[in-house]
Amino acid sequence: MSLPATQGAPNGALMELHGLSKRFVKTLDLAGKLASKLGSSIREETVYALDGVNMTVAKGEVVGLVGESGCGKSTLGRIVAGILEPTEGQMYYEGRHVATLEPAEAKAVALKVQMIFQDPFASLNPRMRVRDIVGEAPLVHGLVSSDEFEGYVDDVLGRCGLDASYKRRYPHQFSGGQRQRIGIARALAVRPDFIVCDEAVAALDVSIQAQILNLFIKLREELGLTYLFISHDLGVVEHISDRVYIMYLGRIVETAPTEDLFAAPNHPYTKALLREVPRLETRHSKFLPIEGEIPSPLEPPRGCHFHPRCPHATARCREEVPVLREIAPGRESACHLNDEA
Amino acid sequence: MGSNAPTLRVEDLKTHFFTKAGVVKAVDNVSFSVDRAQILGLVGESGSGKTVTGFSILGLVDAPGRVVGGRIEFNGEDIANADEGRMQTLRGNRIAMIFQDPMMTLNPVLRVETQMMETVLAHQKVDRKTARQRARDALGQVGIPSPDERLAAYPHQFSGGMRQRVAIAIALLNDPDLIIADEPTTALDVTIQAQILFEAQKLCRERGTAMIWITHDLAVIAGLADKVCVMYAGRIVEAGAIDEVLDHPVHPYTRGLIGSVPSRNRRGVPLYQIPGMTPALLNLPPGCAFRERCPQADGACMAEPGLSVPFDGRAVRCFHPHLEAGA
Amino acid sequence: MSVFVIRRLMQSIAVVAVMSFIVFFGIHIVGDPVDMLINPEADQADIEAAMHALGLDRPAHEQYWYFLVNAFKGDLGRSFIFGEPALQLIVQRMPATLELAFAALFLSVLIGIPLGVYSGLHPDTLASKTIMSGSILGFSLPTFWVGLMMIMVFAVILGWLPSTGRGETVPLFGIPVSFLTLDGLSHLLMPAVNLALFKMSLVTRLARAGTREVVHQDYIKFARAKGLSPRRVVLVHVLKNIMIPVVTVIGLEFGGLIAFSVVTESVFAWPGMGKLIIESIQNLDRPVIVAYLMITVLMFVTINLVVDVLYSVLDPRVRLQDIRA
Amino acid sequence: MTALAEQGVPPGAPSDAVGTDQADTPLRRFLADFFESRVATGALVVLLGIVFIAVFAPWISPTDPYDLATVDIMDNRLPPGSESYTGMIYWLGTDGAGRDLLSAIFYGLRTSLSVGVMSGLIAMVLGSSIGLTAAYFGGRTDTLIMRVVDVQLSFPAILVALILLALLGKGVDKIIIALVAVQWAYYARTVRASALVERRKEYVEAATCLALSHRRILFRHVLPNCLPPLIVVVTVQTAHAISLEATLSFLGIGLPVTEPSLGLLIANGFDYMLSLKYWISIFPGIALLITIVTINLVGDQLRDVLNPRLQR
Amino acid sequence: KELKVGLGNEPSAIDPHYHNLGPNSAVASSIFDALINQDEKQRLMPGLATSWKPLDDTTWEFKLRKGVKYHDGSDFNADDVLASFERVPNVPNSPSSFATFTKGKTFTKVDDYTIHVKTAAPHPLTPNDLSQIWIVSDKVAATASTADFNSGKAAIGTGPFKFVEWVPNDRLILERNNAYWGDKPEWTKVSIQPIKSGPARVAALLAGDVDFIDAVPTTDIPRLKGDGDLSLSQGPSNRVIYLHLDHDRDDSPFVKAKDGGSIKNPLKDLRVRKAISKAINRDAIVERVMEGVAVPAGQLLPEGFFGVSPNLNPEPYDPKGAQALLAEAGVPDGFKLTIHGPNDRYINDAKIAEAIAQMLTRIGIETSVETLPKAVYFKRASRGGPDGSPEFSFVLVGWGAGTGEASSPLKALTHTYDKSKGLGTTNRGRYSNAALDTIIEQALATVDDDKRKGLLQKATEMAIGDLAVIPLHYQVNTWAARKGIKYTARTDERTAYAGVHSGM
Ligand SMILES: Nc1ncnc2c1ncn2[C@@H]1O[C@H](COP(=O)(O)OP(=O)(O)OP(=O)(O)O)[C@@H](O)[C@H]1O
Ligand SMILES: Nc1ncnc2c1ncn2[C@@H]1O[C@H](COP(=O)(O)OP(=O)(O)OP(=O)(O)O)[C@@H](O)[C@H]1O
Ligand SMILES: [Mg+2]
Ligand SMILES: [Mg+2]
Repeated sequence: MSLPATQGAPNGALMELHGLSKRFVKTLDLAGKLASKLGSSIREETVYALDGVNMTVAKGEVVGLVGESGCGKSTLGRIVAGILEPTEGQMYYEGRHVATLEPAEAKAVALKVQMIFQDPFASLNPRMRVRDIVGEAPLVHGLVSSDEFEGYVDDVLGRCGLDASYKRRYPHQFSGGQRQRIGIARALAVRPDFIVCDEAVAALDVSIQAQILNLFIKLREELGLTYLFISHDLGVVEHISDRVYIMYLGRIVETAPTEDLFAAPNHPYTKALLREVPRLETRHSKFLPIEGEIPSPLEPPRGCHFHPRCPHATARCREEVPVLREIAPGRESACHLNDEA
Repeated sequence: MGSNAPTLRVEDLKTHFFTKAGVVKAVDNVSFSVDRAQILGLVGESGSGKTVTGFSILGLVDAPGRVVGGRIEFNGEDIANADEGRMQTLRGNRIAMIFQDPMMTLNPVLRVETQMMETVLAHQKVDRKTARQRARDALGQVGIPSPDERLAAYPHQFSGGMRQRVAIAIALLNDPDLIIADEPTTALDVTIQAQILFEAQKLCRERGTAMIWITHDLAVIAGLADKVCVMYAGRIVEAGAIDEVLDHPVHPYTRGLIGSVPSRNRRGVPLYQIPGMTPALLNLPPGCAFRERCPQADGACMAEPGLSVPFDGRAVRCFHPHLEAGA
Repeated sequence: MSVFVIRRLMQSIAVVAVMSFIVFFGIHIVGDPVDMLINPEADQADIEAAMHALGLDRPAHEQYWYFLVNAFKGDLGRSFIFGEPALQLIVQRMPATLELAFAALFLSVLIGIPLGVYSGLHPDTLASKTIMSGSILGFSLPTFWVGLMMIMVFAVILGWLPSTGRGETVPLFGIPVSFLTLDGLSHLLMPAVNLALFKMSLVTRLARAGTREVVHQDYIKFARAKGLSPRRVVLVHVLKNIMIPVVTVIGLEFGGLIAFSVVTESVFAWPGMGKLIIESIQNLDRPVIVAYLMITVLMFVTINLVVDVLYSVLDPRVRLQDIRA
Repeated sequence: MTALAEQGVPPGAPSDAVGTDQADTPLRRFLADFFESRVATGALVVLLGIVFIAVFAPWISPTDPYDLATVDIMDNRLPPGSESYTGMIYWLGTDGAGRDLLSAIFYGLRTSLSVGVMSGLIAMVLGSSIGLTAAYFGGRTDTLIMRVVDVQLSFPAILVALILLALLGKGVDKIIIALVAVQWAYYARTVRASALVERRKEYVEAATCLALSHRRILFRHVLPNCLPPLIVVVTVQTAHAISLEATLSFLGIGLPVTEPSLGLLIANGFDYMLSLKYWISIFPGIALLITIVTINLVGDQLRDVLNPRLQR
Repeated sequence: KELKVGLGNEPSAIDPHYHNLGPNSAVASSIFDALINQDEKQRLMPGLATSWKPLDDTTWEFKLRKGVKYHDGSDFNADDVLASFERVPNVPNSPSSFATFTKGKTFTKVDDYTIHVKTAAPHPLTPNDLSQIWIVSDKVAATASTADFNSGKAAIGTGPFKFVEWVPNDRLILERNNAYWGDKPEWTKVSIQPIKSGPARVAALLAGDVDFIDAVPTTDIPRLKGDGDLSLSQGPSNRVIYLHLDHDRDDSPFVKAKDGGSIKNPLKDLRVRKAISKAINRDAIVERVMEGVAVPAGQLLPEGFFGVSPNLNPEPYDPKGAQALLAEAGVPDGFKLTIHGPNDRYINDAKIAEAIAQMLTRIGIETSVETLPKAVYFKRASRGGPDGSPEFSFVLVGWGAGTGEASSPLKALTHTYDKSKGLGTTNRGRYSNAALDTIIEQALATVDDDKRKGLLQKATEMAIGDLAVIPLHYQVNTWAARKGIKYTARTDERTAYAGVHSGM
């Protein structure tokens, strides 16, 4: 499978994000406000989960999103899937500004974007039968009539590699891999175009992971789906994506077609990240880790978020936020070093 | 100890869980050995018995589980049948263990200091000051900045990576001969994982500690271990030097496993997939546990294959090993 | 800390306001204390005179207002019956109730925690099953019934313990207490056990549930893997963790202990606040009821405060300012 | 299986050890777990017996103890096994008013249980709607409701009930009101707590993503998952309510004398205790004890079975 | 010698002028004296006054006892008496004042040991009234507050016992007044412990924690009687338990037709009242409910009290006759009725109400029972209805004659309700009979004892004849003690420690 990476042409884009930010604010209650008036050190806490993210996903493309834990991947995924509202920024679906859509249209768009979750246990309602988990939404939204219902559910389940005879069962009667298939069937049942996979294989064993990854690839071919594939496993992302976004502390630091990125990473963070991925091929390696850990999103560092861990950091990196700019066709990176070169 | 004797030798270890529903043979005839300064990788999918193997060595298998057979020789001493008092003096002292989830391994209500010092005081007749000094040094060794201040902190004030380092530091406190690391990096980010692997490797080499590194990630083992044992359904199906096993796997399961790891050489191509899923260990039918999923399975597989030694230093448990020409 | 204190203050003010309001007007609707107080021979003029003297002839809202104004000055009114400041009446009886409640608390912790930890560590032994059945009984038996049976058995039939009353008291820091003398202690024993029974079961079950949960935690296994002695594992690692829920619940239930002493005190004729409140309710002695409620609220607030502080001490993960309830 | 495997479609074989097919609904699993404990099963059987007695008391009681025309003061305080002058045998004796104790206990059970169950149910419906509302709307509404709950919970039930009953007067309805007033908050808190947990679970996000309505998510997805803790609270609170009613009756506020609950029977009988007419107090006491103990035992097992943390 | 006592009721204060309440007077009677003391049958006995007599219809002369000393050693004289009477109406916060007894009287000192009392109208009960008022010294009366009495500072009387300590709810300690002018009590120390719950009180006696208890629950009496280590003292009280019926309203709220519809109040019909009285088996109540510890009542005070009629007997049980009377009155099938009663006021009050309901139901008057705590009951029974009228139709109540003679119940219960005159104050049935009113008022103003006795007897016969109230029984009070301790039961229910004797 080697679809060429789509350039961020606005026309061809299925999903476009502009300057998307998300802040989680922990507000103070009355007592807290009083206390802070009285001079207590208590303040509102703001988590800067996403900070001005731009992203373009073309139709039929698989876009990988990689980053360390807590950097905001899931938040981005949730916003794209319509579960969370962004604090700032716009989201365009097929060129239409999602926030301004009429309710009916908004609903249609919402159904077109579906999500598959990490935890195969928590993401299925334990008190519903598989049949209802998968069939509820299509029935409620009138995508199928009640006579077609059973057949439709069987069909979707079959497509995801599940035997239709299990549809009267409850989630606890399935293994992790099977549950993940149910989750996929649930998403597919409303005939989406765009699927956000948030760590969809992270909780699975290698052999099962391979099965699910294969299923994703198969479905994409059969249904022409578009994926936003969120993972911290670079190997998996490399395997499945056409293009990759690297995220660090709420910001995109680099994006490039997969092969280019893995062949020649540009951003120091990407470089470090790639260097550290253990590979089957490397034996008796000398691990040379980057120092430090991802800082708290409560108080992100000024300037370039990566500067405290970056071996090349300069005074400028400490003050000025680097913007994501094109460094080669189809490649963008947010690093001041690129200016100097 | 004789320099040729391995630090740990496990022979035909059997650990079973006697549950109401039946007997779970979580570890069944497992044998391996680790030498000084050697890192043994123990890989296998979830539920294959890796953790239970580790706990069996430490004598920490809880009811309804029990070590029902086999020998565990530690520095020449059989500890499979040692009494609790003896085990207590070995645990945390000569044999240390690191657990998978760094968020859960430290007691949330005790200071790091307490948790470290008690480990020293449990095994050595030193005063509290010395114990504290040791704790401080150990924290420094695993690369925790300003260890003096961090000693007084509580675990929740550390990030996951830091906590895992504390756990490693605790394991190092009494300078053990063997460290059993049970998936210590699975819950961590790659960047942090690299840091931990770096520390582990350094310590093992510098101190000559033997180490068993349990993981389900072949790639981690690839970079770290000297030897590897692949477990499947409570049994070791293939063992050998790391390069040998990874480059020339002979057991169908090992081959499948390696094939299903995404690799840059096969981008976008469907991965090899082992059909079906790991069998439940409860009342496992006799015969090769892998035969249901094995493309080579035939009537012979209804019997249980022994751990054969097809060629030097390697072992495989299969009636139809994939023996390449020249091997 | 300051947020926490402010939050607590606001809450308690709200509780006091609501409670005093309800009680004030509720009692007003129910009846006239005058009928309780007045001699039956008295005529209408006497009744009216008495009502006037007690201020009961004024409209309820006006009475409430006076009450509020006085309450701000620290005067909660005088008992209709005893003619003494309600506050003083309560404060006089408080040591007895507190002594009883603390004794009960002490017993329930002293007995409940070891039992609970034991049965949590060995859930399948006969002893542990016996403990659990016992705790169900302790949970189920109505306090008053147990009290009666205890008097029957230990005082009347066996004659080992005095049946009622408080016995000899000696002052400790100016507060009369009975646990320092043999006589006092023998009087204290039965009521304390009676009152403790329910809480003891509760503590046992909490400790058991806590232990069962904690022993399966990785950090316990890790502690064992460090080669610690089982003693240390249980006494330090397990115990400190289960103390978190136990302390919280005990703290919150301490209020209940004081409240439930109403029952125990009436069974054992223990001269505490519980008896006072029951009688005040029966006699519609409004100032005492309201004052009692305000004092209990104050006590609860204090207890909760202590519990929360303890909580944050026991569990370093908790920040005081995040505690809301 | 191998055939399927070859097609590259892995067989959707049932997971670990689940051999039985469709039979394994949550309900059946729950029942199987529940009946694992012999004590709890026994308790449930006894409890069902008690409920049967309570429900059918008018048909199975030898006499109607609430009908004053048939209760004769001349028959009072008769020891167990006595014969009335109409030739009827009082197996458990009679109480201070001349009621046949066996019948009185049957009817008393009826009253006690219905007080417990009614107050439990009403409080549950009320409390859980409030709790669900709080969890759903969040923000100010939530804060306000939960503060009210805190206030309610910070005040001991017995005091609130005492004062309320002093205000309301006597009667089954009054006592139910009082019990509901002291109990609703437990339900509200429980439901809110579990609703908040459930609401954060991924299956709710999935439902949101499927553009299902909030109402549907709340009632079809969240609420059913909040039920297990609720059921436990119901049993515990019902047992509490029965015990509390008995205590209130003992303290002299609660039910009318002519229609005694178990608590009132005990309290009345207590007057006769020292004169060694033990049966008047002991038998209702035992009935009360068995009732509360069995409810608690059943509740205990429910807690174990329904507690996800203890679930294997 | 120490006497340990368990008491059912506790005083609300030691101040003898603070609260006109049984337990208070009981305690006060041990510490203080009145001018006239009442003996165990409430007969007037010389107290601080050695003699008294009416000088004319409105003037009484009291001669005071000489040589009496207060507990603090000071002397008693007429100034103290005047000061005490002066203090009575002026006790702050008094919930129920003794001023009832001093009202309309003016006191003058003739000399140090003689006083004159003038009443506004002829008032034969003046000595009875003054027997209720305890005398304190003039310095105490002038300055002491209720709290001073409670703390003991001012609790200085002339009585047989000295106050030592009072811890409310816990204990009251008295010690012997060795300088007492009368018979000195046997006990050097009396410690009194309040034990409200009846069974607990009995248990305390059985367990030997106390030597002596009052208000023994009727249910325990047979058991205690059979106990060789204990002795009982019993005697009828001045308290009658009676039923009051709605004589006033045509549509009485708690009287309904059998079908639940309204009905013209049948209780106004004497035949119906008679039927009710006949339907009640007083002997059964006494036997079965009161354990034999009560006396069936045919009038308002038991035999032996002043003004009691020798012609009245308890109505015999006659259900047949009752039904006949109902038929005669035009309600052969009976009707529906609710009986209201307290449940924490009189001995076995709720059980009595229940028994009566059984009996009435059996003659066709379907009766339901509602018992209430006294806190709620009395207000509603007296003035819970519209415009302060009595709320209920059929109530169970009791009346204790504090004066120890028949005018007390007659004027309060059977005289027409008259707020301004202060008569019929407790007439909760609003019974009204002009002829009866006249006789009562006449009796109240007749100072001549013989004449008054006749009037009271006549009034009683009239009231009972018309069933203004239906008497049930007189309470019998029981005290129990360790064997060897004897007490003479008092009709006024008081426990007077001077009256407790050890046989040894
Ligand atoms: N509802 C919320 N309220 C407050 N903070 C939140 C919320 N959701 C996420 N965050 C914070 O936002 C940041 C980004 O979270 P997010 O879940 O998107 O990270 P992630 O990259 O998906 O991490 P992981 O790999 O661990 O899943 C984190 O610091 C997280 O704590
Ligand atoms: N207490 C127990 N009772 C019954 N069976 C148990 C118990 N503990 C472990 N087992 C069984 O033993 C087998 C091996 O478990 P183990 O924890 O060693 O697996 P693992 O290889 O460490 O898996 P993972 O990668 O998930 O940690 C599992 O199949 C498990 O079901
Ligand atoms: Mg995430
Ligand atoms: Mg494991």
